[in-house]
Amino acid sequence: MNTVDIAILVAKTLLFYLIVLHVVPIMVWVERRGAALIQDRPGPNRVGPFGLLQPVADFVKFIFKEDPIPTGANRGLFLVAPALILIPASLTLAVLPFGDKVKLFGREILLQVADLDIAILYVLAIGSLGIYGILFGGWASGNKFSLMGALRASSQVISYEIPLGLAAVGAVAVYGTFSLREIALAQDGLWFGWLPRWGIFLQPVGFWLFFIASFAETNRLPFDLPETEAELVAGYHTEYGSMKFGMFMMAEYMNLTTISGVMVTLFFGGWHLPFVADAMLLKWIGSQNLLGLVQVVIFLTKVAIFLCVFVWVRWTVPRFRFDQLMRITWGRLIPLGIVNLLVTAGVMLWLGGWK
Amino acid sequence: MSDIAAGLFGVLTLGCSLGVVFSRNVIMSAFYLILSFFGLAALYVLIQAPFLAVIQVLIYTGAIVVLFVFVVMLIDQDKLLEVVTGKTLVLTAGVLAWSLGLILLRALNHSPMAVPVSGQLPTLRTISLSLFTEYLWPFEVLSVFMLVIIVGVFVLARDKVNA
Amino acid sequence: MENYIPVLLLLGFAIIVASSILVLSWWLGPKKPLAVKLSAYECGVNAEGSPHAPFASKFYLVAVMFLLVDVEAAFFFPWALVYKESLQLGPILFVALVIYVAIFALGLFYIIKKDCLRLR
Amino acid sequence: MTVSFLTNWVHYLVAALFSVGLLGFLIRKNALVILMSIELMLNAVNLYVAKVSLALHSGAGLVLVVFAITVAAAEVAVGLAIILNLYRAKRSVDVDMFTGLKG
Repeated sequence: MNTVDIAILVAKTLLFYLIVLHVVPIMVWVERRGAALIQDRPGPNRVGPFGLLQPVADFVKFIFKEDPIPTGANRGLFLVAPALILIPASLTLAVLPFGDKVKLFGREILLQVADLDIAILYVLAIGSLGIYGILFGGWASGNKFSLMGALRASSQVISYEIPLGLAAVGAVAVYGTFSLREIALAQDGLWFGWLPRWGIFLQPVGFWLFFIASFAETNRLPFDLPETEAELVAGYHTEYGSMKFGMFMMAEYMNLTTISGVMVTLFFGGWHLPFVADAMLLKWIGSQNLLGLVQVVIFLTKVAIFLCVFVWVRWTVPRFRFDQLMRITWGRLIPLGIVNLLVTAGVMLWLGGWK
Repeated sequence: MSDIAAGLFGVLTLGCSLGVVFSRNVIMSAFYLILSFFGLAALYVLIQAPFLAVIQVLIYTGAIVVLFVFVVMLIDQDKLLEVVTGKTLVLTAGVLAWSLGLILLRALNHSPMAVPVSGQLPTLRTISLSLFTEYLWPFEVLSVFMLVIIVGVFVLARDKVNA
Repeated sequence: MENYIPVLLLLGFAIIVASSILVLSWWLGPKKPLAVKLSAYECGVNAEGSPHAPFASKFYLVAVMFLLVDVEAAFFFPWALVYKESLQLGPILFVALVIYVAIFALGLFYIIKKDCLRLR
Repeated sequence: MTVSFLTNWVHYLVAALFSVGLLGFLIRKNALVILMSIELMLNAVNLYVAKVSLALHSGAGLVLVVFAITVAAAEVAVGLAIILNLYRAKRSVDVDMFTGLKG
């Protein structure tokens, strides 16, 4: 490895990190305008055209606010907790395949931060670290409602990790690899000339499981028990103010982006256009590098669609009760995931391999 | 590059394990335990065992320590502040641990590591395949063991008042 | 192993971003602490009792059952990785899975049936 | 060989980590921290087993480590359940309090 390689690596990592970081302000705007749209009111429309600069105003306001540390708090953990939730949220995006590859400076550059051969496991493993931010944040606040919210939130997050993993196992069994890049590559083209080779057609139940579990993993409605305002003040981040609260919000949106990206890669063909094979697209566009750019745009568009679905669901569905929530995962989703796995294995055995 | 990373994560792991042992507050011990295990996972990557690294993060850092933290939070904090152990005990234990560490280091450094090796480094696939072919019976026995543990833990941990 | 260098870089960036936000927020915000402002917020009512009072062991049961089931579920990953190519070896991995799932399901059935998670 | 650069590093780390775990096991009175110290020792051994296994180009040690981690999870689950029960009985997690079996 020489300096150019390292420079490319640093630039690439920074670029993709910044892309995902910039999803946060966009999502803040989408969420607020989307809520307004669904509730039939205008929403933020004063700062900039269509209120587009509202997130900037929010950020400036956040950062100039006082951030008090409560007297009962454990100072060290109280300060570390938001970082503990933000860092895993940033780390998981490393394996998202934004596109195939481009040729620059005489090198082939993958449009992915790191092509790990254990990508799916990596996402699940690093994602499971996020709950420490919740647990320590709630505990260190020195507020019993925060602690209660933290315990609830983490019970929920850990319970839904299992169906999430089981859904991913189904996809892994079908494609025979952990690498998200290889899974995305396998979804190029069409079956029978009319059906896109997407994972959702191989694993419909797996997708459904993953979709439901991802709501719970990211603490979104209808699974936002940790933040039930009526019962728990505001959940585990009650005592957080200023940008420290903003960090919890940033982490939530980054997690949403990552999980949407994983969902798109596993079940919706990653960077591939439906009905158009990559080779055909390359013939139309003519340049590998331009194709790479187009692929990134396609991937981000699919992610954006999922993000909009998350917003849409948040403002239309009421929340579950805690016991209902636990019963859904332990009594329904986990058994369903196991049955899905068994059926997948049986069908693959019956067909004698998947070709 | 690898050496720098090894040094970095080695120091992280070791420093945090010292933190586990010497923190007065049990929750801080749990916090250091997380960092220590995370550093260990990075070291697994450095010795070319990424699968173990992921299992380490997924099970140790992501599940076992969560359980520790839950228990710490379920126990009243005032009950966790412990009486300081006597100075003589700490000193004796320190000497003991130190000398055992030296013996261990000597044993490790003198173990016959220079045996001729054959074949490729085991890959993720070969390990996985051997888990379900060569080690199939230990694996199935392990699942029965886990079943027993589930029942046992429930019997131990259920609320006797409500049950 | 070189694949992991970007992950290390990303970790570095994430730590820089997180700590700079914390420092900026502390540095730019006004600091006018008041006793009332710093007390625990419980909907405006004065806080009562210890914030770390012991809780129901319900949460412990959820966490411990998660730990055990998660450990069992983790074994599905290596299985899924090699299942497709092992089909040439005959149905050995399928049989392994069926036995494993049967025992796994027994544990899960026990958890649900005995109401280990105190859902009722 | 690709693993060689770490050979001695790992030895020092394993010895140190095991000793720290042992120290914690000996000097702490809190049952939770004692259990954590045991985990540290176990992890030191795991790391060494994995390293030796890779140095011998064999997958057996890696499978063993996976099994060991599984059993460790079970051990922690049972250990913490016992500690919680002791806490219910004595309202303390100090191991010096649990002298009920002393003759």
